[in-house]
Amino acid sequence: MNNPLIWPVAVPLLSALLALLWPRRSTWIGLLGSALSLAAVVLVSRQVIESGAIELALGGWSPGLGIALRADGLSVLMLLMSTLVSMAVAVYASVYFSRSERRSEFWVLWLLLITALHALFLSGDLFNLYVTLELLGLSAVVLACLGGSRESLQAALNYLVLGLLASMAFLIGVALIYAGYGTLDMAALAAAIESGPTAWVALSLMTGGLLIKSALFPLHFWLPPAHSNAPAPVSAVLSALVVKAAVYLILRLWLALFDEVVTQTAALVLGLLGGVAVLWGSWVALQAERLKLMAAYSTVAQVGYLFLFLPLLAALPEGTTRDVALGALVLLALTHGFAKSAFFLAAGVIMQRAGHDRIAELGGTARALPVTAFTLALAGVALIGLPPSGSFLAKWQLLSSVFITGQWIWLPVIAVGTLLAGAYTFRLLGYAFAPGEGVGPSLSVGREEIPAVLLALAATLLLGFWASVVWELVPISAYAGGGG
Amino acid sequence: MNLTLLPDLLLAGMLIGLAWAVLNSDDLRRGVVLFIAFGLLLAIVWARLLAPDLALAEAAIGAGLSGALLLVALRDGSGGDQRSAKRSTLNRWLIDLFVLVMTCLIGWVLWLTIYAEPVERLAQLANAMLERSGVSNPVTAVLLNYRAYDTLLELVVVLAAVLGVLVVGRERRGYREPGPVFHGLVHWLVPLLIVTAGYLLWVGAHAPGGAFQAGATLAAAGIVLRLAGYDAAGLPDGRLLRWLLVAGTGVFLLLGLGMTVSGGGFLQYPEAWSGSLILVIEVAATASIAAALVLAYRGGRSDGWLLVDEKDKNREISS
Amino acid sequence: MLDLLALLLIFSGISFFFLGAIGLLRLPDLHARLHALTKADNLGLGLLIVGVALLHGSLLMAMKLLLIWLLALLASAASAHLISQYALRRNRS
Amino acid sequence: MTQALIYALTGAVLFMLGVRATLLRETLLPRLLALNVCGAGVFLIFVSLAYRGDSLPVDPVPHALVLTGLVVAISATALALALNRRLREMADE
Amino acid sequence: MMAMSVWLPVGILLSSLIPGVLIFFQPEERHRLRTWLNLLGALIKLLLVGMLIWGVFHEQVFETRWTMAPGLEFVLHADALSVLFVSLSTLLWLVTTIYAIGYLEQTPHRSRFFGFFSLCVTATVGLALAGNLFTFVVFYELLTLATYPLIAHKGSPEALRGARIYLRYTLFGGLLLMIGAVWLHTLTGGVEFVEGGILQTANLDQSTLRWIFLLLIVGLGVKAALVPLHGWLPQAMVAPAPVSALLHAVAVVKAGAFGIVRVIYDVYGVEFAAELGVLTLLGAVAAITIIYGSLKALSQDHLKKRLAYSTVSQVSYIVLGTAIVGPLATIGGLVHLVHQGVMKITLFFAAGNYAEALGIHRVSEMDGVGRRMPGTTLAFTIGALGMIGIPPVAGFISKWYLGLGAVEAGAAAWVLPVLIASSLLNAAYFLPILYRAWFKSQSAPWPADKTAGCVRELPDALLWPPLTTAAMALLIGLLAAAPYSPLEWAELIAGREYRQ
Repeated sequence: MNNPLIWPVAVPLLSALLALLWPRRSTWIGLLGSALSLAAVVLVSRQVIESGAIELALGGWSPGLGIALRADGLSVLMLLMSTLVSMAVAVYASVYFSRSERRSEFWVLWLLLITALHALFLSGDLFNLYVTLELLGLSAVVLACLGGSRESLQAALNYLVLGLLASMAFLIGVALIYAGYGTLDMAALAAAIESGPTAWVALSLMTGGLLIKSALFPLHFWLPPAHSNAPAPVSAVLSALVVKAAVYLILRLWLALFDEVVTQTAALVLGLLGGVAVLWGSWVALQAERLKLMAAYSTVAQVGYLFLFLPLLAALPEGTTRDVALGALVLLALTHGFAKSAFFLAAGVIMQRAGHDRIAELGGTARALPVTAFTLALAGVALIGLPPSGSFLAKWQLLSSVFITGQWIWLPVIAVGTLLAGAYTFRLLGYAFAPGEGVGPSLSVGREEIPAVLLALAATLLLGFWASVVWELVPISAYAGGGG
Repeated sequence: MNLTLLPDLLLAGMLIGLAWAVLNSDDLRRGVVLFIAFGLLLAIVWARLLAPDLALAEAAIGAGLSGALLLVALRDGSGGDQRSAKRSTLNRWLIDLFVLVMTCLIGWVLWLTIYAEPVERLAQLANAMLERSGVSNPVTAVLLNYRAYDTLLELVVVLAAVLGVLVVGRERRGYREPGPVFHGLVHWLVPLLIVTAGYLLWVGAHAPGGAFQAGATLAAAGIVLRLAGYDAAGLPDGRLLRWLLVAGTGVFLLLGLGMTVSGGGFLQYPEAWSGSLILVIEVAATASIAAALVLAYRGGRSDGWLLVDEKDKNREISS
Repeated sequence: MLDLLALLLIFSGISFFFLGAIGLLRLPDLHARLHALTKADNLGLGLLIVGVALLHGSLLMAMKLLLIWLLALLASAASAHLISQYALRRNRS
Repeated sequence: MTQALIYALTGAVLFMLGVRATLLRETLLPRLLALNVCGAGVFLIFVSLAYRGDSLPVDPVPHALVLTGLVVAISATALALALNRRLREMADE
Repeated sequence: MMAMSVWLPVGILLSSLIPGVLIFFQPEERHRLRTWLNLLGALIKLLLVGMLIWGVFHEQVFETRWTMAPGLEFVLHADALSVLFVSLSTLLWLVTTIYAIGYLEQTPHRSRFFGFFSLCVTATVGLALAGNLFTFVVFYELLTLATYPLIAHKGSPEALRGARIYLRYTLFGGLLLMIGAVWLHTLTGGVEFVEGGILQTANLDQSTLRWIFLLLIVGLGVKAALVPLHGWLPQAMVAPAPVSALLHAVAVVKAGAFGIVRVIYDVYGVEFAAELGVLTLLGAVAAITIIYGSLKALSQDHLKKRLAYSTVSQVSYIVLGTAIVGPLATIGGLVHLVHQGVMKITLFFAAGNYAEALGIHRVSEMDGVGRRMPGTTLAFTIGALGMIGIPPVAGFISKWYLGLGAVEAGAAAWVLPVLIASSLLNAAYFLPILYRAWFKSQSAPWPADKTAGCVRELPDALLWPPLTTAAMALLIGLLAAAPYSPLEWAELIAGREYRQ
């Protein structure tokens, strides 16, 4: 009982099964399950903060033969993000899906998605990661097509096929690793892997697969249709969490397992792609005519920022400066998670009220839905990277790493990306705060508006003023190989 | 040229040839049929590589059920969206180049690892611990004991997929009453399949077989029933169906958690009990897998799927 | 001696398969093709199975193999029937 | 060991053939077939690694992994087919 | 008193932040509660700032620290310079709030307006109290965010356009400031504001420091409206009068100027900056801005636009004073920070009153307005005379010290002509207005007379704020030598800066 690592996986899974068995009470089971998952994650986090990384050898078999779950600073941060975001989105969804006849299926799949995320963040075994990736992908696909429109189905189908291809690439990498090193346990691999053809090819295959899943330019093309056509709560978790899961895995692989294999050139290539993603994604977001499409392209850009860190991390010597940069990366990911989910929820509220999400016709939103307009503004602040949001601190450290490493090339990318983000955010706010009749009047603050604004506040205030927790947690590593 | 390698080379060549034919046939039906043949050939390869468990599973799942699903998908497809937006020649060239380079790289790495100093993989450890695992079939030991957590999550994957099928689609139209010959066959075949499934399940502890093979066989029985005009394909409706779907994951999870609560780790069976516990889990898993596969074949939810809600609603109204 | 017999049986089984395959490819219409295929395959499989059973030399294995043959017979009979029935119906309409 | 190499290389070829077809094909069903071939390639690599000659006991771990992979693959196939079917229905409506 | 020294800076921030946030959630019709919240916050802040002034004068240390990230500390620190700016903004906030309550009566979205208004002041006060460059950047960006909705408040296409232009400039400026700040931060490991600067002893590459200086000054110069970065300011005058008043007198423009002062005195150190040779360039830019702003103002018929260009010109006096090495010029620049604020806010209040009461937006419509609105016009006159630099109004003091400083530093050759030319230009664009207002008779009907038939020219809430600030402008000019006067305080700062 004193090792709590299984609970963040077991609790949502058990709730999912219960929700499947008692469909009429699924909403309550879903909310309760999300809340209890949150409690489980808090339990794990407390233990990690108090006593460092923890490991659970499942079935009592030594890791290697058996599977180990591991929690360290990075995974705890990701867990906290996913559970907090999903809790808030669950509250929103309880209103959004209250009349839907697919309500019970939504909750089951929702809880399965949380299970998959938690399992992924805790897994310490490469093949197990493949299974969690597949679970994540399949449940995300099904959730994405709950809207039922033709576009959403088509987008979900493309997402599924690409996701499968990506998983296959990951899996063949796993096969090569097993061939070369004879184990799947990540801690053992972190110590064993050394530079060589096996590690090289395996890393590039696995990274390739994960790049598809994390939608790095030019592999981003599936993301905007899938994220913008899904029901709002689903879009929120897809953009905020599911994409992050792939980025998390890339970080794990690059920093912990393959840290001796990664070369500056490889990191530079990914950084360049990230840079293009920042510019391209922001530019298209600026042209977007629909709110949700804009948010989706903004996700493409934000993912690009995360990859900008890779060449910097590769250039920094192991130690405090690198941990600071890594912490900034994680903080940026977390802030984006909270902000983007808030953004999508707000977009969902607007869509339900106005019946559309065409940006040019959003006049009057601020008057009809002041709280939602405020949410959009706050989330926008976090997307641009203005204070007091967490992304401001992250960008500060990003710039700082640029100066330390002397990789000046990223400076214009960051600058232009920030200005473009400002442009698309304030373009939206300009329409939303303009007078008009685009959105019908609301009688009071709806229950569904509150989770969104809380998420946005978390992104701007919580992660701004209490961000140092991130930097305290990040150096706690379960893998000997590196600082991640 | 070593003559003993000839059969292997032949098999490998046939696999590649068949795959090429599958992937390059313009006629979909032909592609699917060839794919089934490909699966069967693969089953032979598994047998050749001393993987009988896989041979069984491939024949049942890879060739059999995948084939059935693909064929029935052909039946309801008009093939309407045959958009042939051809890639440009340059793109095709680039893709071919990429494929060639990657194949060479992967092949090179495999060459290196196979001829390198033999790595001590998990084989010895897995076989050495077999006594403590409660079963004597090493594959079952890995699946349901050493790496039981993988299997648990895999059952969840099945559950998620079948829920997706239920959400997206409605049940396909049933088949009409078959002729006497087929009818006779069904009467023979279904009981035989069920018995075989039970046998595979039981034998899995010490010989090739296990929950997946058994589940697939059972599902095959369901498919045969549906082809014979029994539209429900042997599945219950409403709440019972939900229980059936949940059973595999649920039993697995609860037993695992039970271990945790009673003081061990998650899924850490007491050694004396592990054999029976594994069997219990396998029985439940077989039922769930079979139900899921049959549902996938049926193509979606029936009117009975939401019946649970209706009943509850009626109760609410009457009270 | 027994081995030789077994090999002979196996080879003749294989040649029946071969013939069946040629028939499938060369014969003019569906019914004739089906005829060739099922006849040759059933017989071929039977010969093959007897051969293998002889090689193996255990009664239990022989029984199992026999069971397989019976099942294959059943399946091929039924499927040949279904296919020809379908073809007939399609020709009529 | 050469046998293992033969099959492992075959696996690599199958995998990349599958990838190629997934990238080139436009419609779902061929892509799904391609992905399944892809998977078969990966599985073949796993299993060939487990094979250590006819005399030594095989490594059961890759076998179990492949079994898991097979079930995951058919689940994904089933889901994709269901989605595709619904899309076609909508196109017909 | 330990706790006091930590909590006082935070308290000063919270005294406007909390009312601001509360006001956001008030329904539109709760007019009375909102007014109370506003005034209560302003008065509490005034009280706290009083305590701060007393403490800082007696060399007490007020400091709050909060680690936000490794190496990045959020620091609120009160030194003499911050006190100068804090007291200015607190006092003028109170006056402007009263004015705004009167000005915006019966208009929509008042909760939103006063919410952002309070946030705007919070950001300004935060800027003043920022103890290091990082904190300064945080509040600098927050100020942008809080002022944008105020400029866009009316929601009309021109308002949105003005706000958009404002945003373009300030986001760009903020970005450059941030890049410069991060760069400097990376080199030094932390940029605290210390009187006399920290870079002289840091032994860093001088050309790098010059580049960073350029980045910082361009970033700050956008808000300070240095030519050629001033383009947003005339556009932003579409905002409601109280916003323009605050923007020009305290919040945005002053934030930029204050930032330049901080960078030169407390980061680079004025002598080190002169050694780097960057001050000459800055002085030249300031001089150009002064002349250019005045020339542009001359040709504007739109009253608020004329005032806006006048701001462009006047704020650069502060920069000019900073760019000249020597205590007297420093005093001139710093004291102008206060003086310009008090005088300019008077002018904008008056301009708002003309528009509100009679619909007058253009200089050409102002014939004879002095007789119709004597109180407002009196205030306007005092402000305008101060701007020209006529004793005993406050503006004279600033120009006097600037001139003395230039002579002291040996820069008289180019500074004095600039001062004289600009004063002449000031006179050229202000005196005709005064002449029209007082001595011409009404030539055409007022564009939109709302006060016809009223006994008093305007409600109290609109009339008294300009009169108050005009009186202040007179008093701080007359009593410049009194203790705690802006001039005394500027001398204190200059003394501490040049102590080394």
